[in-house]
Amino acid sequence: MTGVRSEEQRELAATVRQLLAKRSDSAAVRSAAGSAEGYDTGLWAALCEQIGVAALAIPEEYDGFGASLVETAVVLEELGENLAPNPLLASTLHAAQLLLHGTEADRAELLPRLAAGEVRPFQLGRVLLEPDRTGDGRTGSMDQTLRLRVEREPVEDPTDVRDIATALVTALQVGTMQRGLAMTVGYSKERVQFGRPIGSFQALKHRMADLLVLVEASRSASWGATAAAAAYLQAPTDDNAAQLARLARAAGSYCTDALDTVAGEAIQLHGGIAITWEHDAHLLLKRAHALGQLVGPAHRLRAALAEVPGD
Amino acid sequence: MTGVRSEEQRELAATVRQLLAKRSDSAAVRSAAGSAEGYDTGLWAALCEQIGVAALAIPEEYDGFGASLVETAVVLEELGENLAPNPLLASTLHAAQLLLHGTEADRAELLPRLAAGEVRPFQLGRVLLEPDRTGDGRTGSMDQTLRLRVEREPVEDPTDVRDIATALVTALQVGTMQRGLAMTVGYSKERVQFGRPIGSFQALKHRMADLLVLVEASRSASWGATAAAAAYLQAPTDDNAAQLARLARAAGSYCTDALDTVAGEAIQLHGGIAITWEHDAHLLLKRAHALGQLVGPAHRLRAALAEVPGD
Amino acid sequence: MDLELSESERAFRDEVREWLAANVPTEPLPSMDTAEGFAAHQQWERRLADARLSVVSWPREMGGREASLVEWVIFEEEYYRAGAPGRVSQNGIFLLAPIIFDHGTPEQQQRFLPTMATGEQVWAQAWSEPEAGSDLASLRSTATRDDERGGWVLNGQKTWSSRAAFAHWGFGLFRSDAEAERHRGLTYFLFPLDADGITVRPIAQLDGEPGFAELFFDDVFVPDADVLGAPGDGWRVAMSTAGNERGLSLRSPGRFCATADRLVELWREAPAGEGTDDVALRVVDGWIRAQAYRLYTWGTVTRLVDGGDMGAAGSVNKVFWSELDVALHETALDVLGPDAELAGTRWMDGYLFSLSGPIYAGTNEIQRNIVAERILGLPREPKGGAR
Amino acid sequence: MDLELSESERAFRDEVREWLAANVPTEPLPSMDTAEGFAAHQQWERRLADARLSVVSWPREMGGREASLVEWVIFEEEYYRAGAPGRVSQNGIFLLAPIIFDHGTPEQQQRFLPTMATGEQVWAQAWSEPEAGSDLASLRSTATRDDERGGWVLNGQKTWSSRAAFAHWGFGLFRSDAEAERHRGLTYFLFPLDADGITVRPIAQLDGEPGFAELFFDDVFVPDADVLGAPGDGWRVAMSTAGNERGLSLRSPGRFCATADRLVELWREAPAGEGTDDVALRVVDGWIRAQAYRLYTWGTVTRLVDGGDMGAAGSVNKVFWSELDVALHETALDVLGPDAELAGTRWMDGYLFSLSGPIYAGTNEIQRNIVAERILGLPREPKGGAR
Repeated sequence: MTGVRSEEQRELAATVRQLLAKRSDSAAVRSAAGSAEGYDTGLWAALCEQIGVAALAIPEEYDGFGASLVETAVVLEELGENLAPNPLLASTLHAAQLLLHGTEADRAELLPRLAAGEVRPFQLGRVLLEPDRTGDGRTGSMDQTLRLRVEREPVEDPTDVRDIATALVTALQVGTMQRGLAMTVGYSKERVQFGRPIGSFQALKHRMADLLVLVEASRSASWGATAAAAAYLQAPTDDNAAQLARLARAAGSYCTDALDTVAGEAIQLHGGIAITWEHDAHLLLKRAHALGQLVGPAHRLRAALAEVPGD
Repeated sequence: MTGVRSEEQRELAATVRQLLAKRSDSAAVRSAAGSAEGYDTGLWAALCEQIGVAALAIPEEYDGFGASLVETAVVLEELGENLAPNPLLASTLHAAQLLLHGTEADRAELLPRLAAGEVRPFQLGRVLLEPDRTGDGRTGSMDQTLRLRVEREPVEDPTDVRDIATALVTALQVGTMQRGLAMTVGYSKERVQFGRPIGSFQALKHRMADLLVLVEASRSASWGATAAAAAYLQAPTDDNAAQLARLARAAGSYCTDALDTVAGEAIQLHGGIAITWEHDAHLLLKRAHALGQLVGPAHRLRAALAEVPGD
Repeated sequence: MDLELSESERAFRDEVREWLAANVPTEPLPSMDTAEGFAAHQQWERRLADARLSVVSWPREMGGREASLVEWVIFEEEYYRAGAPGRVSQNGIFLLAPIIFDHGTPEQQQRFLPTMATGEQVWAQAWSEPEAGSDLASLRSTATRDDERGGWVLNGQKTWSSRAAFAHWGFGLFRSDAEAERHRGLTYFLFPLDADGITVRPIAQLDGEPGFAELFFDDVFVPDADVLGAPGDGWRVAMSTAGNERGLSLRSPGRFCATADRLVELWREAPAGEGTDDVALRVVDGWIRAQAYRLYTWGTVTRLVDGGDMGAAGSVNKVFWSELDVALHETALDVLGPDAELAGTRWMDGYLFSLSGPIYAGTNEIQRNIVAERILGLPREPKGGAR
Repeated sequence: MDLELSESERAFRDEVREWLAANVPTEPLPSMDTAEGFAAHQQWERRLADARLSVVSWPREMGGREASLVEWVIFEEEYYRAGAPGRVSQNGIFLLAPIIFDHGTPEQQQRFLPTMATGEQVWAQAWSEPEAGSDLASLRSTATRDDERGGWVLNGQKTWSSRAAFAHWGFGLFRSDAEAERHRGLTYFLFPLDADGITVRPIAQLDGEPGFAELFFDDVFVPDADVLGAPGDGWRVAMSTAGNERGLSLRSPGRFCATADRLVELWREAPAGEGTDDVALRVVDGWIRAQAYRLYTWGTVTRLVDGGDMGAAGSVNKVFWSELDVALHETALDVLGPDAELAGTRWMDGYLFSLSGPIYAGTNEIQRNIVAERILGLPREPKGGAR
């Protein structure tokens, strides 16, 4: 059943969450984004060594944990909520690409290194994730928390890798929207205007209620998509490919639109303070936009969904 | 300047409004829609004889008033607000078609009869307005207030006539949405729930405020479109045609979406009572849908707008 | 898309699927809001009951088969996927039965549930009043004690009573203590609609058929045996299952997935030019939302199976499915183009019906208040409360 | 599209159009939120003023040319159509000047308006406070009477002061009577930003540049000559022109039409595949809404010319243009695809700026309350009031 997380998955999420709470508060996120590497290398090392996040979806024969992409998605959701720049998405896509389309020699050479936490760039369409930038300190991107560079020429992604990417991005998106909603609800309980917390004004309450509906539905869609991605990576049959395509594109389209809405409403409901560099609302907004670019705009995903055979 | 109505136009609107208030209340609208002719022949005769509504846009040489389509639109807006079935749209389109594409013989024969109030069917795409149904008493349409029949085969409308039709339909749409907003605001002031008028709940107030913004913008767009239609009918130059195409399609697209929203919100804000046959809200809803079909769905109008040369 | 089912769940699904394939009428039944259609739908309930499929989750002795919650959702999915007839008994099965199970006496359970399961007795709800609407606490219809006869005398008016035009029994709240404050002093009554003093006046709906009725009560006597729960306790009794997971709040996703699938089919078959561009994307979007709703519902079901509690999640469901249903039908009308305007088409009827979704069973405005206050923990309004 | 203009209006339009064609810099100026860009924008104001185009509707002796309201809208349309630089003086010209004209002494008018017209002195607004936000009536910064020096002493903090990082003077409300109720006891002050006791702390915005600043007041002396209107009358003075037709409420449609036109151009030039399907329709929709806004504004202008009054129509405008502006920019980002993510593109900067539209100058929630209560006549909330 894809509707819930298992006990182990909940524990994994809690472990990651604790680590992030300890090591990656708002100031740390900013400092990581501004650092030479563009991410917190210490945090990444801890995630890899203490929890093994980069090894989760890699089979044991390649020094991985032999869990599944669902476990990776559990971690990505937490990372999305934290907003920290993190190489896990690129790392996982690299592994998936090797498992599905690599030679045995490549797999034997690279998968153990990826499992151990080696960071390598990965290009998706026109977007290059984790570009090499040591010493440069900047990518061209406005969003500094995803570490991406926009290339002039796209690569032709294999369809299955692209669908897996779409599914995994929804995990980041869901985490990011949870953060946005929590931030907004928290602010609206504290901020007093006209003698009462703004969260008591019915018009704003209803808007936040609508956001919750969006977040809940997004999470459900994302969990379905990542379960399908895990199933496909374990058994890349045609049926599983079609199922992955359907659920990933559906979830991708839904979550992209939902996160745009949540981020936009977060800005509006925070009022003036959201427009400042000091406040995390703008990190959310920029990340929302950048995530939407990784796997193509929502309407393109809907068009691609209409092409899945047999549905 | 298209932004306002002249003194004469305001008087025309007031005269029509008075006549409708006297002769066409809710019961009269229903009884007209259910009658053998499908409209109130006595009301139509009064509109033609006392005010000359069918003669407004017809040149004096054909026994018309030699005013313009703007005056016709003023009347259509009032008729839209009243919801009464009325042959003015078909009659005016017939006249426009003759003026733009008819032979002199046809014009000389038919325009004076149209000016005097003769009712003739007119087909627009697949929709036949004012089908002959004396003795039958039914058309196939769910909306009984527009008197239309859906034909299997479309006619090829000349582009200019279609654009004029689009402009004139927006006048009906604007009137209908004004009615919907007024109905909803009135109800929400009277209806008490949880110890206060529902119109005092902020969430509902904001929704009605948004409707007002839609209605205001729709009216402006419609007035621009009907002014362009009037200019084109008086001087059918290429420039005026392009201007008509731009403003009519823009207004048609905008007003169709806006009326759908207003009608849907009218139903929701009325609550249970709106779902009854006795209440006028459902007349509004059905008319909104039917009006949207006359000149094609909003997205088709947007696509057509993108094709206007030189813009 | 298949969720992972256990062996026995799969067997159950197959049985239901096969039975439906063999038994669902090929032609739609006439509208249940006509006398003829009502009878036809009653017969259909009888056939379901004979196969023990009318109330799968009920105890065997009441006509069910003690299906698990997962099986219940499976049943609902299969039912809608098969395009089976609407359930004329749904007010009774979804709204009333959970309350009779929880608060009814054994005698009441025996007397009412088996005939509900077979469709022999169809129940109408009588919640709203002309001046109350969503605000049940402001009900004005009265119940006066009659100690001599051992019961109560009802007076007043109810409206928006669905199915009442042809149903046999009704249920609703009446004010039995005029002194008590708004929520208190209400009692939950059951009454035959042909009782002396009850007048049923059908209300024509948007689609022209009398799906609802007004009920007028003029000194209607109800014996104590037909009071549900304790007198004066009606509000609590009624609310105790307001979030009931098998009722309206956990609206079965099968229905919307089936509608979305039919929409996709409609669009595929549309003549070129009708089903293109913008509309195509909205068709896909509707399908996506139906899937998201399905996954969300399965998540809720699984939580419930694991011993969780429905809580305010029912309000999230309600907002989601009711707006989805409207969107699916609106999109279908756009695919149909002018043909949608023809009276009596299935999509137009469905559209008009869908419009009541955000209104009934607690308006979506009320649901949003519940979500905002109970899930998000936002403060209540300073005064008055919720709408 | 041409609205019907009179002979002289056409002549005015042609003059403006030609001057702009000859004078608008071909390269965009650096951001006015940098020191270099601020200076460049000040120079541009000077050139506009030399052509008597910086404040066309003002009296001649103040630097204007007494243009009619219609001419003012024409100027604005031409200005944006030409892609001319943003107005660094806009706080002064749009927000403060109408108040100085209505409530200032002749001495104040002479002292402040001509230097505002030339851009020699740039004004910053100081409305919001950290704990007040949209709710101006709850301002806490204080003004204490100093009879000896003949003036007032300001203390407190203001925030979201746009342009304050580089501007010369500021204007804002301070509580001069602590006893008076919320709306009363406020006084309207003008003050040089380099006055003793004022600290300016720039706030980095979403786009990373200090468009806003916080202002800290520590015993800042302001002489009576720099009080605008009567002491204690600040709220009424500030509100008297809140719906001012040449200010933010009647936001010139030229700006949005120009943005919509640029959007259409962007889409036409987009590589195949980027600018198709859904996005195309949204591009058109943005263009349509800009046109509707333009027509609506012209309608309002014509009503005003005929002696009508702006009333609450400004609130309708505010909601409309601010949401339109966001939509136009969002659509542009979708046309651009991944390229939009590149830092420093014009559309991304414009998008980030557009997000503040629904927030500043009275949030759209406040505007919706005004529309609901003043235009639709809906009842006020039972308590507390509006947000």
